[in-house]
Amino acid sequence: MAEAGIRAGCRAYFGYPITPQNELLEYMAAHMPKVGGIFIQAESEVAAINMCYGASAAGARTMTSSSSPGISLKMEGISYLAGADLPTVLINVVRGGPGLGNIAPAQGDYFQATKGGGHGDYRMIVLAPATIPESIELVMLAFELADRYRVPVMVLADGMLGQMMEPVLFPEPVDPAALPAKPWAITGARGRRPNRISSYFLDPAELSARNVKRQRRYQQIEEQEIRYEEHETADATLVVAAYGSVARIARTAVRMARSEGIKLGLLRPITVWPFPYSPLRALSRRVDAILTVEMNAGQMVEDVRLAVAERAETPFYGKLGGLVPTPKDILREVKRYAS
Amino acid sequence: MAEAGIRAGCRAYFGYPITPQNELLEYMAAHMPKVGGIFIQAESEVAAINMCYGASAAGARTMTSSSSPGISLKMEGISYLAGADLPTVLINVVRGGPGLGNIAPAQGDYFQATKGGGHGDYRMIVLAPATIPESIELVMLAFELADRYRVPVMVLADGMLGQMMEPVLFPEPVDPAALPAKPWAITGARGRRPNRISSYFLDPAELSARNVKRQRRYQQIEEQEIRYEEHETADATLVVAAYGSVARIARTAVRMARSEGIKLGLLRPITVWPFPYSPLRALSRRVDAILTVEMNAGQMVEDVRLAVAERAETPFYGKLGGLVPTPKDILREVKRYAS
Amino acid sequence: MDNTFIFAGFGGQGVILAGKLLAQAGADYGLEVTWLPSYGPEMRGGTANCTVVLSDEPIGSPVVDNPSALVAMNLPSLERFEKAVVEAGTVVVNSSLVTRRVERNDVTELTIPANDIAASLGNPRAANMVALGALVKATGIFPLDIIKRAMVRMLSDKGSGKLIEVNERALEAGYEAV
Amino acid sequence: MDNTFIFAGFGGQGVILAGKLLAQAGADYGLEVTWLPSYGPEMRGGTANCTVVLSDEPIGSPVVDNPSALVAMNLPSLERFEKAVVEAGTVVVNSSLVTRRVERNDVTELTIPANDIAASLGNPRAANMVALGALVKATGIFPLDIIKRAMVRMLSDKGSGKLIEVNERALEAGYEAV
Amino acid sequence: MPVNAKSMVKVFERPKSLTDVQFTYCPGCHHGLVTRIIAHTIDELGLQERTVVVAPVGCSVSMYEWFHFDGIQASHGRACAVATGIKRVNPHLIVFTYQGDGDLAAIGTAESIHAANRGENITVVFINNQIYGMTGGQMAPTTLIGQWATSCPTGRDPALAGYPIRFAEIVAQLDAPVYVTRQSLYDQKRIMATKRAIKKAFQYQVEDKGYSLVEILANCPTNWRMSPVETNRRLADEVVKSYPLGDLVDRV
Amino acid sequence: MPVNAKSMVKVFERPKSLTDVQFTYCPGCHHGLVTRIIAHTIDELGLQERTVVVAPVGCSVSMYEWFHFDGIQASHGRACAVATGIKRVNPHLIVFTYQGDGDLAAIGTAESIHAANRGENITVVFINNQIYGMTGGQMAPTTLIGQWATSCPTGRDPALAGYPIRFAEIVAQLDAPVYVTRQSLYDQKRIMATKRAIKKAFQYQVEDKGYSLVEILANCPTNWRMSPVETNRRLADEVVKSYPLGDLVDRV
Amino acid sequence: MPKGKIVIDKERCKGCGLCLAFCAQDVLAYSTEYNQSGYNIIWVKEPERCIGCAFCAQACPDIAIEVYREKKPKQGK
Amino acid sequence: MPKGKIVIDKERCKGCGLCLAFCAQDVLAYSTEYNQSGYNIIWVKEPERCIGCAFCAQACPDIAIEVYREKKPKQGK
Ligand SMILES: Cc1ncc(C[n+]2csc(CCOP(=O)(O)OP(=O)(O)O)c2C)c(N)n1
Ligand SMILES: Cc1ncc(C[n+]2csc(CCOP(=O)(O)OP(=O)(O)O)c2C)c(N)n1
Ligand code: SF4
Ligand code: SF4
Ligand code: SF4
Ligand code: SF4
Ligand code: SF4
Ligand code: SF4
Ligand SMILES: [Mg+2]
Ligand SMILES: [Mg+2]
Repeated sequence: MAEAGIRAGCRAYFGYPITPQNELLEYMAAHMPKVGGIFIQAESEVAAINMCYGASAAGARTMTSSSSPGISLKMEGISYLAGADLPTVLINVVRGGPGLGNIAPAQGDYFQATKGGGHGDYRMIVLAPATIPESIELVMLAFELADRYRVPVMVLADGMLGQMMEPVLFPEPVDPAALPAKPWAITGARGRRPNRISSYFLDPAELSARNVKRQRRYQQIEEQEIRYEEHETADATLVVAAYGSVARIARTAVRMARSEGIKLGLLRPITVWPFPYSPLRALSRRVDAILTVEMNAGQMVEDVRLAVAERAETPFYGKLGGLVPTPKDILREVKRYAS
Repeated sequence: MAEAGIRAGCRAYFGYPITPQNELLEYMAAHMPKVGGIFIQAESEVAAINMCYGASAAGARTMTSSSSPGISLKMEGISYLAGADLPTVLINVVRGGPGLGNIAPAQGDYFQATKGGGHGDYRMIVLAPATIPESIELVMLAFELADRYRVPVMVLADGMLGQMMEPVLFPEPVDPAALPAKPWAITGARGRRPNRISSYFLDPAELSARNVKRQRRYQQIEEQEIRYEEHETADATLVVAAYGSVARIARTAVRMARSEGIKLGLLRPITVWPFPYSPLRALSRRVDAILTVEMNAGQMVEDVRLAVAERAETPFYGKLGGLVPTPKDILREVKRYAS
Repeated sequence: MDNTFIFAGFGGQGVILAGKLLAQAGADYGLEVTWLPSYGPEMRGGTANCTVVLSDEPIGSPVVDNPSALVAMNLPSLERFEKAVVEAGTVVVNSSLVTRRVERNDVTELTIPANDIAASLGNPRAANMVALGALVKATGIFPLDIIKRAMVRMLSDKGSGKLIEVNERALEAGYEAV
Repeated sequence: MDNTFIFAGFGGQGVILAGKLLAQAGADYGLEVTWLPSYGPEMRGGTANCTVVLSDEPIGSPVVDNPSALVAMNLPSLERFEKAVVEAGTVVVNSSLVTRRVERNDVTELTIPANDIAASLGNPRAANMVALGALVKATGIFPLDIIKRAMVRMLSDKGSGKLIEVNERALEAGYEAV
Repeated sequence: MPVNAKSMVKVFERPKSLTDVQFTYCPGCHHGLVTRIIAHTIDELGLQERTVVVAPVGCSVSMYEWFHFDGIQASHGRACAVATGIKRVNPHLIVFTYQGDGDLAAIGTAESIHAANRGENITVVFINNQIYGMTGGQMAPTTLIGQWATSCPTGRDPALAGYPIRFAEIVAQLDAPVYVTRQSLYDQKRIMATKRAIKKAFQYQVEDKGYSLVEILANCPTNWRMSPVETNRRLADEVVKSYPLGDLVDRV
Repeated sequence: MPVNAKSMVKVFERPKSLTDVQFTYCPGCHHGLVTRIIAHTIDELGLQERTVVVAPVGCSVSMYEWFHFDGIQASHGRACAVATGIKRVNPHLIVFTYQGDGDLAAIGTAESIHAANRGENITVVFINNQIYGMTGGQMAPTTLIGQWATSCPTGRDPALAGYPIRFAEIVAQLDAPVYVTRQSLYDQKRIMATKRAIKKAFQYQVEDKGYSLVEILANCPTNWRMSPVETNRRLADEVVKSYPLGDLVDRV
Repeated sequence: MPKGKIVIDKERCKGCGLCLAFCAQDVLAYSTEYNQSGYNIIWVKEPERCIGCAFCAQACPDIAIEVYREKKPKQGK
Repeated sequence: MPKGKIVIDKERCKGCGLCLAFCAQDVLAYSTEYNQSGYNIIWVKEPERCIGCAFCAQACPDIAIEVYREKKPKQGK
């Protein structure tokens, strides 16, 4: 993912060590200098996100990464990025929580990522890869979207993806110099009026206007950027909804179910915000149940239920605390609704 | 609210100045010493929440308060409190966001408070008062619930409540010495085995067990602690759902609507987590529309829609950036659905 | 019927305090009250206003679309709120700083040179009290004494005891000026 | 059909690395691979294990209910995973530390005194390589050379070049010991 | 009374680097003074086209609106981290932070110290007015012993709230900073000295020398509850006793 | 070979304040040594029934499981704030934090300095091993110039990553701390001196004197990639040059 | 003594009194005037005493003062 | 020289070698044994040379060593 960042033209990385994402930081430490980029190991996650804020304001493609507790510390900073319309790519390699928890894979930060763990009305685009090759792809995409919409974009991975090894093919690197100019960036007010980056608008009417404009951008994102994958849903009577690495485990469960004659399908949101409500809505009209499987106590399931609106059953199966469901676990659960 | 805290037996307050909640901190500075309590102006919100963590672990009724950006900084700490099963009362006097925003009243932190702005699977009980007298009442309740369930409890106010003046009657003070003992607290391992407060459980099975136990407590809270108020809903064909100070503005709108012959009612969640899904579900079976009004871009409306499940229309009316809807605004909006 | 007031002016003119005082006095007088400031900058600078509602029954919205009385301590305040005042409402204008007259003729206008009066009493900062005194007289909501007592208590609490006397005189002067 | 492996042992025994090496070699050999560690403590101490999947088609779940082969470097590992191994699977047991035998008789058991062999080669820490060598031989997934080359590359990248030779000999010794 | 341009020469004028916007500071507040001095310095060094102000959260929060150059508003305490991000990405820019004592020495302690320790090539202007101005007069880490504030209504008690932090002395302990100084503004001489210090700090940045800290003992008439003239007296008589003036480090 | 209890006397035994749980530290790690020294100190002072350990995030994260007294796990860097909360609420308790250099001197800079500045009556044990141990060997703020770490793979370059922070010196600049010292463990003499320093720090807390900091230069064989014996040599030969040993403040 | 002249921008003045305190020549004083922001502003009471030293302007936090000084066309001393 | 004796808890020993380096009497050495955790442990090679100084125990990070010393019943020096 670090290499994908560099290839996406990222030239400023600020991070703070935390398992399970240290390899990413260490990769940046070793390789950023080689491409003339900036690597700083910040004094904390709070400092790191604020360095991103500065670097992004200065026009660079900027990135930080961390894991759950460290991401929580960035909440104020993320809200500032959103409030100042700054693009930054964040990677959260989610671990078991709450609190210090453990370093096992988990998905307990879905709400935080998709609903806004920071204060105020903001959204991040949240991309949830299921494989290492897809991680690469989505990190590249994250930089594109961040710049296009001037929003922070989060890649929501988990300990499994963070630590898994899979062979990958890297796409062609992007040349940062060839990227579209950012006329709003802080580059020195030479021959133009001063640029000002701020989220401070004392006058409620002015702040409201800014917010309304931003919400319109969010709406545009919802219209244009929803990504998801359907697998074996055409004839399905039962669908699993899962994202990230759980989705790939579920894929194996689909294969197992099909081999037993159960018409199981899989819907995998790739963008968890914007969330693919409409394909789920469509599915809800023709299947009996949509089983949401997450490595948490039930978070995405709320979005699934919003889409389904009680047209189908919407059971939930979750594993907590860093436990990972196996294909068998999912199959067992599926069978409870397959009769 | 500060006085309510002291009367609820709070003897340890840690805070950091931020408008609009400075009066609370200043009241604590002046009055805590008088009751032999602890007041510290911490070096930051991060320090403050961690002082709460320590003080609460040591057995005291503990409180902190802040406003949106400061609350975002507490996210890691809140997740730790939840993960270590420590009771603490937090007051968020929400202001306009995201980022620095402004100091006007807003409700942009609903998601953060109710879904978990910090990482991991945790919940806070979130109480949303609509008047100053109710604030007092709910602060007292917050301490009770925090201790009973060993969870952090947030009182979600806004700039309007934070700065409004209304006459109040204070309840009898609670004597901290008379409160039930906390056998789990850190008090020195004299004549007992050591007590340990931690959210660190390296073994996923162990962390999972802790989480499952906690989720069961959450379920119990959902069963027993939902609070809400219905106003003029008996014959209503149209209902406004609103919480906090918006609800009281909506109340005036109800009066205005009724005087024009529109059968408008009001449902006001007092606990926004746990959320009163079932009364809304019941209403959704007999009204045409439930209009959610919030001072944000639409947050609680998701919970309303979860409850309604498309059985009634669920339009949304929001004001952003610190703008406050007036009774007239709400009435105008209501009329769009009253035909 | 609710009595609803908006106090508006520059940050330094003490409109927030004047409103608070009115609300406090209302509460002392046995009324239900709400007071709601709408700051400009965090704590100071810019323009500021606050809304006070006095009522003999529980108050719904503390936000007011149409106040029954407006105190405009400067021109921008008058321009912003003049139109909102209810018919037959009251507008107190600080004529020391506002040179134009109220444009509507369905409201009662009171022009009070609040700054000049305050300066003549030796404290130019007491202009807010002058205006408040005038408002109390004009609306007749309660006797001036109620306000005076609330003011004495509030300033003593704040440790600003030395200002009590001049504020008292300012309230009286405003009351008389109507 | 997928080949699925679990390597398990104490934190310091290098099972994570051994699994990584197997995965790397698999990738070099043109297979689809996933490698998934399941740490004990952040980075060290406690028990550790990792799962490797090698396949000639895209891999679904990197999590494995029933491995086709298990490498148990100590007793707790054997106890934890023995039952999970598929029928007719392979179990490599480090007999330097594990005194008991495999209880099942529907799997192939290989007892290798990995620590002793490694110690005799002058580096007791290379026990993981001994076991890996044995596993490669026993399962015949690919030639030992593939593993060796992957090891050389990985250690050079890590700046641990001086360990290459002893590890090479350990791999061979394990391979021979079967 | 118009000025006769023939016989008179302008010896003091509004800096070019300032916009027309009126400061939102209270009457007599030293924030305005320092803002003006910085603007004059940027004028003199001809840096207007490449300077960036990092505004803090505090009374100077909207400072970027007053300058005729690029600006950014940083979250409370994090100005040095933000400045680091900007400067590293674009070393050609002249980047300074402007921070209050709450911002720099309380919530921003870590960011302030570590930027100094990394020797970021930035200029940090630190307004030590011993109080939280913007939020209405709470105790700052720099508040003097016994001083009244809204959050220590009986005066700062060191047994409960600790001692005034001498931040310049802490930064002077580090190896990287090239210039660390403490100045004030209570008389004409100090104003001139502050001007020189700020100019030196910017000059060093232009020359790529590294990190500078200019701590300035300032007033807050509103929250000290004194007239501006009285605040100057207090600075000269009381405040300098806890915070000795002068250069602590000048490594160039 | 059993010991003959008649003719032999036990001169070194496992401290009573320790549980039976095996440390999770790597072979030869000084963390274990300090943990043992603290336990012996608590034994000697008879404080077992009122001591509280505040464990950090770092290799010593689960330290509370090793002691036979109450304990709490603090979020990364915030141990001093947590300790403040506990001690203020219950001053009878003897509260110490135990923190690594990443925990105390990077992310926890603000909390560490402000607790010291308030003079909280706590004991801070600071394990300066010049590396992030737990997360696998990244640079710490205390890493020496030129030292290799996974996040500075070509050695720490002060131009990019700043200089080793001498935290004891910073804390010694403050008015409140009563005892600030730097010790090490590379030979028998240093181990004894560290033992005395830790005992003094706890003694002061018992006597309500105030805040103490005991910084200990320690090793990390795993991430330094050296044998434990080599690490001791490096501490004695290299590390003490950047971090002079001895008492910096002893105000009692 | 050179002859000076200052111009005060009334709308910028906040009446803080610092200029007055910094002027060693007693040129300035409070007026009886209030500006649009309600501040009691300063006026040049004794213009002829002004030496154009700019102490007042340098002390003014709101840059309400501009200072001019008489040109001295190369006179001796 | 007093006579000493040490007892090593094999399962606690991690084979770090610090005790060995701290013992001035060359009492200790690496054994050929591995404990259950897989560590190559230390053994008391020359027990008779031990003087019970406890340097080894004080240096052991895992408190794997207990030290005993011969009682000296009030002999004159
Ligand atoms: C995270 C956060 N915490 C607190 C605040 C509230 N706040 C605004 S300014 C300020 C401190 C102002 O004091 P100082 O930094 O000394 O600046 P001054 O106003 O005195 O110049 C605080 C605490 C905030 N905006 N954000
Ligand atoms: C908020 C947060 N950030 C980062 C981490 C990851 N982390 C765990 S330990 C550690 C640092 C360990 O270094 P140090 O404090 O020096 O202790 P040591 O392990 O060297 O004793 C870090 C960064 C975390 N758990 N939480
Ligand atoms: S509050 Fe104080 S620091 Fe802020 S502008 Fe007013 S006088 Fe200046
Ligand atoms: S990683 Fe280093 S500091 Fe941590 S236990 Fe191992 S040797 Fe000790
Ligand atoms: S220029 Fe000098 S003499 Fe003239 S008014 Fe200003 S301070 Fe006084
Ligand atoms: S210093 Fe400036 S603002 Fe203050 S009184 Fe003089 S002219 Fe007015
Ligand atoms: S007690 Fe002393 S002599 Fe005996 S083994 Fe230990 S260090 Fe060596
Ligand atoms: S010091 Fe302790 S752990 Fe290390 S080798 Fe000696 S006995 Fe074993
Ligand atoms: Mg200040
Ligand atoms: Mg360390």
